[in-house]
Amino acid sequence: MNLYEHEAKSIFAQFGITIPPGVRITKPEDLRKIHFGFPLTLKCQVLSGGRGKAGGIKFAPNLKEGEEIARTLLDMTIGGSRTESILVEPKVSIARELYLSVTLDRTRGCPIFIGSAEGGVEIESSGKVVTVPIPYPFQPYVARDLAQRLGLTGSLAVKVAALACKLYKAFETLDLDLAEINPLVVTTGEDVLALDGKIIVNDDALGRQEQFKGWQSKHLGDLTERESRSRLMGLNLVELPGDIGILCNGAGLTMATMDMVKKFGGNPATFLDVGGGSDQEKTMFALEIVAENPQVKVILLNILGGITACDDVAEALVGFMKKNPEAKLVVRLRGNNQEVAEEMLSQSGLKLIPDLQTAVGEAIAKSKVPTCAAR
Amino acid sequence: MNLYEHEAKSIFAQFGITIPPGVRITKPEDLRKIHFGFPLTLKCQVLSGGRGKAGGIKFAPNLKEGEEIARTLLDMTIGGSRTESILVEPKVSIARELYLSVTLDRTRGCPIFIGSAEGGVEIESSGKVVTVPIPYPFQPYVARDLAQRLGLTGSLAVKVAALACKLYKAFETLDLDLAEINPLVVTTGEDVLALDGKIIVNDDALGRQEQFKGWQSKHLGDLTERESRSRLMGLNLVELPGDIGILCNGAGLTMATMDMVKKFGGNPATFLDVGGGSDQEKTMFALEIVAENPQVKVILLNILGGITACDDVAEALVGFMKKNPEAKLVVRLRGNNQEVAEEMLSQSGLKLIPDLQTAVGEAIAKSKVPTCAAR
Amino acid sequence: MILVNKNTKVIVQGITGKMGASHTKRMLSYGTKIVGGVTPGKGGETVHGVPVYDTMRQALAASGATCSVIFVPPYTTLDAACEAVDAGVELAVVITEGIPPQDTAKLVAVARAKCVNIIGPNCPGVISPGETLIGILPGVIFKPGPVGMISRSGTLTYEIALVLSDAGHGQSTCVGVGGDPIKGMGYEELLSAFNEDPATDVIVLIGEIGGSAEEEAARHIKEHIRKPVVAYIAGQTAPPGKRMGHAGAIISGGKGTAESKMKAFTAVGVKVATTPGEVVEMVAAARAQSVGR
Amino acid sequence: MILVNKNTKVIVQGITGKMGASHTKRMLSYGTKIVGGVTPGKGGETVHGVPVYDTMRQALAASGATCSVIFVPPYTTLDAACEAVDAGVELAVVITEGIPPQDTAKLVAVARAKCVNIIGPNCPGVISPGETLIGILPGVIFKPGPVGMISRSGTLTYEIALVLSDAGHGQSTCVGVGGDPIKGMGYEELLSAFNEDPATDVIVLIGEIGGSAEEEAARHIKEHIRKPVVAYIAGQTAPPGKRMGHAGAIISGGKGTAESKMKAFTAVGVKVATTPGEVVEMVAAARAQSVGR
Repeated sequence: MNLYEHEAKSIFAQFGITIPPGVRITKPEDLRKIHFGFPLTLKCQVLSGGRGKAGGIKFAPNLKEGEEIARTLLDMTIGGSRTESILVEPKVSIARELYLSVTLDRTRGCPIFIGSAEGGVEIESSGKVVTVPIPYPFQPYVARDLAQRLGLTGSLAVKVAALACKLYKAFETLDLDLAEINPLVVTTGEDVLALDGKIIVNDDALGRQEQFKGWQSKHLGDLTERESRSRLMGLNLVELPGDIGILCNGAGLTMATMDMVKKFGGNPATFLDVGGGSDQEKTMFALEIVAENPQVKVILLNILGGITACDDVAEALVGFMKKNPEAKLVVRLRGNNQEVAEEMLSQSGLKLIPDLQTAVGEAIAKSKVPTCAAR
Repeated sequence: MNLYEHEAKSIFAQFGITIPPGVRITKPEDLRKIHFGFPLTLKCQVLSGGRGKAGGIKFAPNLKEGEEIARTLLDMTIGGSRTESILVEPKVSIARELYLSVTLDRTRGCPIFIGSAEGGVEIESSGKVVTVPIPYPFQPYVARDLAQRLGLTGSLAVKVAALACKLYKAFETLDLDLAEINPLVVTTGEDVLALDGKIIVNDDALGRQEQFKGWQSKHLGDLTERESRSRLMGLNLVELPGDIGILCNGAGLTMATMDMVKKFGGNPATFLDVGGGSDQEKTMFALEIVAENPQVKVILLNILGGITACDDVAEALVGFMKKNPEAKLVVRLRGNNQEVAEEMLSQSGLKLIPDLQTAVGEAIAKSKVPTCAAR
Repeated sequence: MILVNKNTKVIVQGITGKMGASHTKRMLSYGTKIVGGVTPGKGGETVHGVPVYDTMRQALAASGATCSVIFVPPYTTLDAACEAVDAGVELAVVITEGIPPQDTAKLVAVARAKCVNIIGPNCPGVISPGETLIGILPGVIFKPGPVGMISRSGTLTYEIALVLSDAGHGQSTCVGVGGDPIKGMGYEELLSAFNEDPATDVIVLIGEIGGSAEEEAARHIKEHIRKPVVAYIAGQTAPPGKRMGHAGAIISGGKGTAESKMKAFTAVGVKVATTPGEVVEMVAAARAQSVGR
Repeated sequence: MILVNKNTKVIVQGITGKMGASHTKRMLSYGTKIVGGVTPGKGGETVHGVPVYDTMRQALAASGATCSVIFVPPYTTLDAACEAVDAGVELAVVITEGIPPQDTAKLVAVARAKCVNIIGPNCPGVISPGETLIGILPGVIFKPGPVGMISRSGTLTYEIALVLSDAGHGQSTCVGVGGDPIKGMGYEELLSAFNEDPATDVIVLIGEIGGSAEEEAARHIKEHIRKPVVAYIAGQTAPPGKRMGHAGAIISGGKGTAESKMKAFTAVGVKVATTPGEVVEMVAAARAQSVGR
């Protein structure tokens, strides 16, 4: 779950990291109540990246222009994510910018600090990136090692190390996937503060992080309406520009099915993993949400029974066909109780195709039939 | 730092461990405001052990007898520790008693759970004691292992394990030397609760445990007035029944000096470790506090200079002799600047004895001189 | 075969749960030596004839098991797996999905310090066909043979095993390493194990988008692996920035694409299939060649 | 000699502090190879000519040191010592007093997992007379010779070394293990090290009341130690229930008395002295006898 900048900053503050003073506004007029003195920085609160390049950060020299800017910013949508509010901050006198984050490193299998002596830029493109693996349990020396590797010395090294300890503490305590400060600013007064930040909370940990209870529905970001609904049902739906709705059990199998559809000339309209169990309600929901998409000409269902019982899936299919007699379905089912499923499906006029490649071929063929005939 | 039972219990509650309802009273009349219904348990709040045997726990069948009992209990002193207050609790319907504690194990070098399926007794004398070392970092399975080794099963095992996790959490979070529940009671309703408890906070951790800020002076327990004053000055004084006041630098050397005094026929009156540094003020304080003790006929100062500079010690001695010209001092000093010290001392009429055994002999001889002549 | 065989004694952690119990039954019917189960507070019960213990220490002491398969809920998995490690298993197979990855990182640190192998989490488990099945894989799909399989996916593994088995290419051992970004055993140690395994002639590696494990595996193959490897990467058509089901399956910042992984494999001489059918063809060719040698 | 010799390269952690700086000077003048110091934020400075680094990783990389001596404040000692362990020292000598014992327990767990030796905390350090001095012991008291010393005490060690040196019984190595209840190296591993050390003929063990380490050492001596051991226990007249200076020096629940420890040693043939003077006599006797053999 991505957080808005202002949320990330309040978490930083909660863990003792200095942030600039700031006020969140949702109407241009709110600007009149802010007494930081101009110029002010106005920042779109969106869940996507690339905000700066998209023009989501502006400097207001005075109130009149500020209100104008605020109006524009509040209307923006960046990377599919609508502006939720504007964060207004006074300008900070910057002596130096750094980059600092904590995230998990797949290769090492542990959290790492990522730092750069150059902040404010795309970290991937900076040549001065330093990574330091964080042993378990954490001790502050790791943060000092980071500061030293960044080339920092003296009291600045000590301050940055202390801040990095706090950032790690937030990362661990709140089950974050990413805790990023960019830029980490050294002011002309040698204070270090988080001028901008990004926090991603681990989705699997939401059930134990009381602090984020109920946040998920407001942080779906650039998901489509159907993707959002699926997410809240615990299903992973990704909508794509094609016309073949793909439903499978298992992420790898779903991707492989998509890949085959594409390879043999079709165009996937959905990636939808219905998961491991044979929950009829979930399967039904999945079929309905794919069918809802007006782009979808044909649904390719590919279930390889391991845990999943084919007859349970068949029952969901029979129910779905009753409600949607015009839907075009290609069904690949294989696994437990396959014969029972075949019998059940045949009564609904559905053929059970045991071979994946054959099913993919059939789905592509059906998708090529002109739309008027398909529905 | 030993805590009173009522303090230990409020810490248990703070960490989610169930305790019986209870009210602390300091006057017999306070009993009238308690509405638990009789009979009530009245328990002396003292810092020493052996309270039960000493008659510090009584059951009051009604208000009249209760007030009488309270009056008696409030006047008690057990093991040198005066009753601070009385903890009043309703009687609990006990199905079973267990013992549970967390402490540090010297041999293994790690914390351990100690448990017994028999509570309420002297744990040392129970044959059913189980110890389980606690690996770092802690995981709850260790507590389940303890419950299983205690022979507990089913939901009781689960409840006791959960409680043990909380006890460990308190132990680690608050830097305790001991977190003990005795008895841990299983009620007839199968609740588990801490009927009595003992907590010792590690003295060296007091500086980082905000919760106990300022507690030390109220928790000196059975220390004598001079021992308490020394403790608050950061000096370790133990008063003994003899007449030779012993001051040394280093715990081992102080004990060894005591042992030699005793071996050669003398009687130590104090164990006083003045520590490693050559702090004149501290040495002065140490000399004064030993001299204050009317039992002390002669002071044996034994300083082996490593870090300690002999001349600094000598300066303190010269100052002390000026203020206390009648004090009998035997000075063994050896180490850095020994010659300078010797010179300084001779001007105060003090002889510097470099050999310990000789100094011990001299101190004993002086202690045998009849008191009237010695002062 | 690697890691497990018909003599491997297994404890099921979370055996009294719905999933634990049903898969215990499946594993038993496959022939797996399930010698005990653990559920705190349920010690003394039995599940499909298997004795249940309160703790792993008890279970191992009573059974001599060296392996654990874990079906406990995600937030208690770290605890359960650390218990298995501390009790002395050699291998813990973590089936549970949805474990916060920082918990997994902690588990990996604890297990590494004690030299215990972890498979998973969020994985289908491991099977040595005809010998033992530890996890939730459908046993009937797998046949004994000389193909070693390593996969980040569950059902896709079944799909490929199915077509391989149908074409007469049985498997020595199949290991599902799981779809999470942080995990126990990875490609490299398993590739090396198959490389040393006399029962394995060809290795099939089933990867997917996200991370750089496949690129690292390619380097490892170049340096250390002599046996032929066939790779398949799922997600060739996945859009960037979207999590494709698995927590680990995401292309971010231009990194972790199927293209990059396929290129890395091709560059070190690993055959890369684009469909399950091609995996079969490439395995057949590799086996024919290795017989020819 | 054991543990350290004239080639041991040492880093001083907390070198810019008052105690760190003054003992660096003393150690240097003894001839100890102090090759660097560490104080966060003070990298680039020098203390008595010794270069100061910000981190242990830097200090070790620059100097090739294998040993660290720690003078940092008690609440930051766990951090500093873990840094030393992680950076790769073989031995860390923790002088700091007043460390909460749970911190020490954590340090011991971390160090054990990496097979790093810890001496202390709350200890005077270690000296191999004429070779190197690591800690705060007064070098002038110690003379080279064949007596190995292990002690829970500081100044008492100096007292006994003094009378031994005066009587011509120099020392191979003296190790102050520290007065805390939880500590790094203990009697048993050091007894074994002296037992294997060709430069050591007699071992002097200086114990005190509290705990059961001496009783365990007696068992260890019986089973593993061939060289003569002379023991001395401080606190023969200490009252029960009172902490005698050291955190670890307390008789509680009737356990940890000097009597019990002396009895345990006597029972396994270890000579037990009751005064420092007797230690000298017993060492002399043991040396005479070993020459006779």
